[in-house]
Amino acid sequence: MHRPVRDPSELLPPGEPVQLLQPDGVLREHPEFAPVSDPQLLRSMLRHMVVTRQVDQEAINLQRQGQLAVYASCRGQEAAQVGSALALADGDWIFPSYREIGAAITRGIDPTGLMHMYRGTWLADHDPYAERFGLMTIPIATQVLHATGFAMGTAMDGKDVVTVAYFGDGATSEGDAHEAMTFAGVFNAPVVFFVQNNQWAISVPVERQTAAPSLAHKAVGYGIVGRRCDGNDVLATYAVMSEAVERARSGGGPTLIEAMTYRMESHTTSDDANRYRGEDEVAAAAARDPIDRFQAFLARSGVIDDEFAASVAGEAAARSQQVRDAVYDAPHGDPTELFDHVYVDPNGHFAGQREQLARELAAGGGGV
Amino acid sequence: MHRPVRDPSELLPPGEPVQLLQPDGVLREHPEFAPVSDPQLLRSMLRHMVVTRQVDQEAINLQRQGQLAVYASCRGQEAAQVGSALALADGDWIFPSYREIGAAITRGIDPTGLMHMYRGTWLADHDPYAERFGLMTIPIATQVLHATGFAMGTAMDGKDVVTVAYFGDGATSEGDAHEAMTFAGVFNAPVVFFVQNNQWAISVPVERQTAAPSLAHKAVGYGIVGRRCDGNDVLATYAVMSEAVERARSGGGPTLIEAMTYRMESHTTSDDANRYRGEDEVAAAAARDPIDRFQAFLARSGVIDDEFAASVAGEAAARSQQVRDAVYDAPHGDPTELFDHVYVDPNGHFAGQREQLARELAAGGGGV
Amino acid sequence: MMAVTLAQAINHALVDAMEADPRVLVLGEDVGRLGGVFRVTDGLLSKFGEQRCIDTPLAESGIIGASVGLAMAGWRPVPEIQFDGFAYPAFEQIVSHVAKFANRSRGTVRLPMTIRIPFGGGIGAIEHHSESPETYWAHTSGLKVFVPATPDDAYSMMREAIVADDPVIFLEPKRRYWTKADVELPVSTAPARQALVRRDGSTVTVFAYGPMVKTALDAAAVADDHGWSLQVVDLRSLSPLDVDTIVSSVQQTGRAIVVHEASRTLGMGAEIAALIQEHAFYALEAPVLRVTGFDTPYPPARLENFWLPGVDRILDAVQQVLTY
Amino acid sequence: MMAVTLAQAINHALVDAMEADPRVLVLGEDVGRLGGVFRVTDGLLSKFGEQRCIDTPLAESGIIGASVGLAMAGWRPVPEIQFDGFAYPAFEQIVSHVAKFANRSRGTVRLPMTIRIPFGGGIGAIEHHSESPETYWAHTSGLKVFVPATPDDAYSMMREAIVADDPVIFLEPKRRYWTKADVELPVSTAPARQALVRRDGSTVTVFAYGPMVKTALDAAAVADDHGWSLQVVDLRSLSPLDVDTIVSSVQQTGRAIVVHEASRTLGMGAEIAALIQEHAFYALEAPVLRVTGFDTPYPPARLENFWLPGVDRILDAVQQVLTY
Ligand SMILES: Cc1ncc(C[n+]2csc(CCOP(=O)(O)OP(=O)(O)O)c2C)c(N)n1
Ligand SMILES: Cc1ncc(C[n+]2csc(CCOP(=O)(O)OP(=O)(O)O)c2C)c(N)n1
Ligand SMILES: [Mg+2]
Ligand SMILES: [Mg+2]
Repeated sequence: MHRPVRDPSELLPPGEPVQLLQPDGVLREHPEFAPVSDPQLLRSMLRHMVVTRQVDQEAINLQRQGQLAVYASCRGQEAAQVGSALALADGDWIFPSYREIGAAITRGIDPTGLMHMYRGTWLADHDPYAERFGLMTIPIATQVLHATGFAMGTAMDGKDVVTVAYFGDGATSEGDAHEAMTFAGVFNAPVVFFVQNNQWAISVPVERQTAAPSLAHKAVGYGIVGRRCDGNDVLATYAVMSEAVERARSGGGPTLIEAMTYRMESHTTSDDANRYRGEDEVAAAAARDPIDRFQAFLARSGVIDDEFAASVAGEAAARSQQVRDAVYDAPHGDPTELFDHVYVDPNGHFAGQREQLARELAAGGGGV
Repeated sequence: MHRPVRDPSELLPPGEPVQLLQPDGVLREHPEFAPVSDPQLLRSMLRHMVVTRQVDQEAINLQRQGQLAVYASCRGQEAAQVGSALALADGDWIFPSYREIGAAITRGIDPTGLMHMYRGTWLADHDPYAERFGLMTIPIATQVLHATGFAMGTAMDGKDVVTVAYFGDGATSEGDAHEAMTFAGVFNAPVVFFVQNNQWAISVPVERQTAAPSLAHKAVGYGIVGRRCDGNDVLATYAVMSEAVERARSGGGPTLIEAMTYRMESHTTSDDANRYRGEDEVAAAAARDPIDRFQAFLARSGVIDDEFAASVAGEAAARSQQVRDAVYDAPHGDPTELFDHVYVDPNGHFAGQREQLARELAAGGGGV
Repeated sequence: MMAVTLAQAINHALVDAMEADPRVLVLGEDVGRLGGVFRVTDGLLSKFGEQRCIDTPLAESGIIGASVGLAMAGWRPVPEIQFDGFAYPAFEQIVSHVAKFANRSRGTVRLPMTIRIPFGGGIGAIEHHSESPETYWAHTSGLKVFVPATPDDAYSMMREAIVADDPVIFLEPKRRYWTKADVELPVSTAPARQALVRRDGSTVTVFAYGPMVKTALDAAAVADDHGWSLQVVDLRSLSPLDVDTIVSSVQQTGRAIVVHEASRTLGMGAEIAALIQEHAFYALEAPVLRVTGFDTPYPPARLENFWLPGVDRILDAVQQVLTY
Repeated sequence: MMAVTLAQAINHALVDAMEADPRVLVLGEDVGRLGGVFRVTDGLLSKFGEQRCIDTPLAESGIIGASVGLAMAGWRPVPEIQFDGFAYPAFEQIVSHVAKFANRSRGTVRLPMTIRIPFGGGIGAIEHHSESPETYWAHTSGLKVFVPATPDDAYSMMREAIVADDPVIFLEPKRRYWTKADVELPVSTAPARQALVRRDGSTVTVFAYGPMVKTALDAAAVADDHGWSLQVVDLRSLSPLDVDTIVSSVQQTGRAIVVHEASRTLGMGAEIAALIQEHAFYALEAPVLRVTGFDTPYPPARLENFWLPGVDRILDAVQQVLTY
């Protein structure tokens, strides 16, 4: 379960985040990492990114129309989420925060279930075991420990499973992130800590989260490998994540990856980012858009043509429409379900409380 | 309040812990640090270490005789505690764990008050403001945050105060230690994180706390400076601590110091270390005893003579006797004091509960 | 006189407290540049600067633990926890230190902290944003727990909490943040330790606090139509509780119900029922009934109104205590 | 039959549970090489190896959070928190996740965890080692809270907790760890949800649990001399509570007191008093009185016996309910 202490130079992130594709859509040489070249994979990267962006936009629209309680957009983070999730094998697990719609879509998960969480139909609505995708987690950084424990568990079973915890730059300040990386290092768990550094935790910029040279530098304090990548570069993200996943899978232990990206929207639909950040900054980030650059690259290199672009656009529209249809005015379930799942073997007084609710419902009470 | 991001090479601890005095009592050259030479200071180092050891032994005895509920010995850690505490100015503050009897003695604090905590006369028994020494803290790592907040507070007041948090190797795993160093880095607080790595957290060896190359390597993840010293070498500890205190004092921000030492006794008097560690290990540590080596050095260099040794022995005996006299069969106070301090403006029903206790006392009830 | 919302009243209280005492500071996640997710700390950063309005890293134990240190250094911190469900990472600092320091140190170290926590449901939020954790705090000796229900009380009780040398958990009824009232600020209402009769009545006493005071008053209005005269008592402070007012109200009415959003088991209703039967045993004509959230986790947004106590559930309980 | 202590009974239960189900594992601080500070996990490391008896880093949120992940991976974790006062760093993981996962996931993700916590005072310990935090857990929907008082129950209830698919907070009455009884192991006592009458009596019912059951029985023995016949009910499970047994006992005796170490305000006594007056209003001849620790932080060791409820405080309450 343990491993020898490593040389710090192995653990520290090299100076610059790995970038393989420049913002202008031109490839860039890297001494260590090469971009994938399989056209199938390249196309699927683009497809997931485009679908994500449109479903994400649809969710924002739905929220504006009062259909969702709130929504946390991943606009601008599509490369980080799609690139990282594509580097996983089918049996690998993801433990997300609340912003991982892109990772979910990449894994083939119907986003409707996740939208029901944002609608408030139920608190969560997909089967983590079927999807190998944990429940979206709101208390910051808590899921990082679940991922670590899960990875410890699969490793003890000798299963070929790599587990990934997704979390934000702000989340790295919480004690739970620290304890998770501490445990993972000590037990050499097959887990990847994938931090999307989108520069903001609501209104707090990452400089206010830590004075560290980078978030990836935290790795050395846990005896795990730290890496950085341009999180708006799907090729770099895929390459760095693939290396980390391979390390975990082969018993080499955890990796902390910091993917440099940007949160294009407000924190959630309840937030107004204009209160705390300037338009310049947002415009600069827009110029580094993950989809534009990748699309330009693929078009120029002939991997995609207009037909493909049209088919992707069609799929994105269809998926968004599905989400809209499934969520719009979706009824809530029977409120007495609130008593159904809390315990396998419910507390005695549940019966009385459930009856009370049933009586109130019969009398036409309550409800949004 | 903020400072620019630093180059990681400035923050990482150099390869080997700083050692200025070898276990055989011979000085050793160091490229960066020099031993103090002021004979007055050297003698006072020895005096505090010897007094500490004897008071510590007396406390163990008192516990064996049922006079203390429990006691956590600092035997073997005298150089770390005395060397670090002596590097502080009078107005500087210490936030201790429960094992800092040596640091307390060095600061001129009457150990009796601290012993009353271990006796259970009261929960704490000294005035932190008078002594600039926080209350001994039992919940692991929680005091590290208090130290950070305190340092933020004194800095805002422009006060010339450096604050030191003492904690153990095990404590570095707790979320609170992480959050404290995170805050300290971000707010550039004048605080020193002084970790006594005594190799054990009760029965858990430090290798089980982290896979990091060293505890000091954690510093880079907070953008603060990490340093290591031989914590059984009072000269090295003093030198490294002095540098850190000076850094904090001059606005250079926090330092994390890992002092390599060894817990010679069981974790506390309730523990039996034979259950989990071998005699060899303890014997090897004994050969690195902090007092022996320093005494040998001072004697050889003529800083102390037999007369001084005798006077120190006399002082140690006297201080121990004082502790014994003050603690032995010390009566507890009036139990109704339990209602006196909880609130400035006590809750209404306190009156009734206090009366109930008074009635019970009048009837001769309760008491150990 | 001007119409102020409950949120604005707290904002004014913070401004006035910070002007009155240069040692008062606020800290927390997003309290500075953003002015808080509910805008309760709006304007403090520009008015008082970075040192007295501190955007902290995202770490609640850090916020409270650092506040302990700041208090020891002579500051008077008003930390904010962004939502009820996010106080839990700071539970150890609150319960083992904030609550216990004064006693531990024989009164030498007092921690004059006011921990602000927006709490409760009814705003259609996602999970962890609608918790009613008051039992955790009110059961913990060494803390005071204040819960205003109206803008004037929100102002006055906040001022009182900040000048108090005892640590106060200040629970802000977030679904009433936008409740307006005409108030002349500064205003000084009754001390927090005093429960207030918000509506006189003779048939049944309804005890409530925070968000449920309005619901209780709404129920009382409807009850009138049934010929039931409800006395509504606003508890205001959950620790200490104003046992005298509680008991004397029941001595008048002989019947009582307690309303809160928190789950029933070991909610404030348990304590109040226990106190009433202890101190007004012979006055009671019926058991004290509890009108509360159910003993399940807080529900999803679309179901919250089925879960939360409302006028109907209160009137149902009134009918039950009347038919005893 | 052999004399086993309560601590040994739990140790046996762990061994037997781990033998019966290869998915059961224990983890925590010092549970392995040391066998736990109370030796409750003694021998597990050598018997079951490093993977099923895991010495963890010193981080309670880590222990519970990792246990959530282990449970999701199909293990059945039995994490230990070394002392009552050190569960607080894990409060968020317990309250926001362990308690809520099953409901959140519509029953898809069950967390069959048994969180062991030695609790309560009376052993002359230093601060934070004598807390009675049961209110925090019993108020939290989604948790079960078991508290054995005797070695046979300690064994049987631990086995029950471990096989249960609901998360259980298992509070071990540390001052009774060394209490011996002749028990044939394995033993299966009544299900935990059932309160048990430990001593029959007709004058007053005394409700107790964990460490206070013995104290209540001691009081009952002394009460005999006064001609008072006390019925002692051991609650065993604090969540769920066995309301039927509680109510039917009071229907027999007409008088009740509740004993616990935890502070009075919002202690279990509040809930039980509230339930009794609700369900047995007309049977009550006197208020339900609470015999508890005071509403102050737990005292220093030398004063704890003045603070803790003892035989005298119980008899005083008996006298009070009898003179009503
Ligand atoms: C424990 C906890 N504290 C506070 C919050 C409120 N909150 C929700 S998201 C957020 C910021 C998170 O920032 P980051 O980790 O960078 O993730 P991002 O939202 O940028 O993806 C905060 C403070 C929370 N959900 N949980
Ligand atoms: C939050 C918390 N968890 C557990 C404990 C129990 N405990 C007391 S000391 C200790 C080990 C501490 O080890 P370390 O930090 O290395 O300090 P040392 O005792 O070696 O000085 C533990 C686990 C505690 N006091 N507080
Ligand atoms: Mg972010
Ligand atoms: Mg140690």
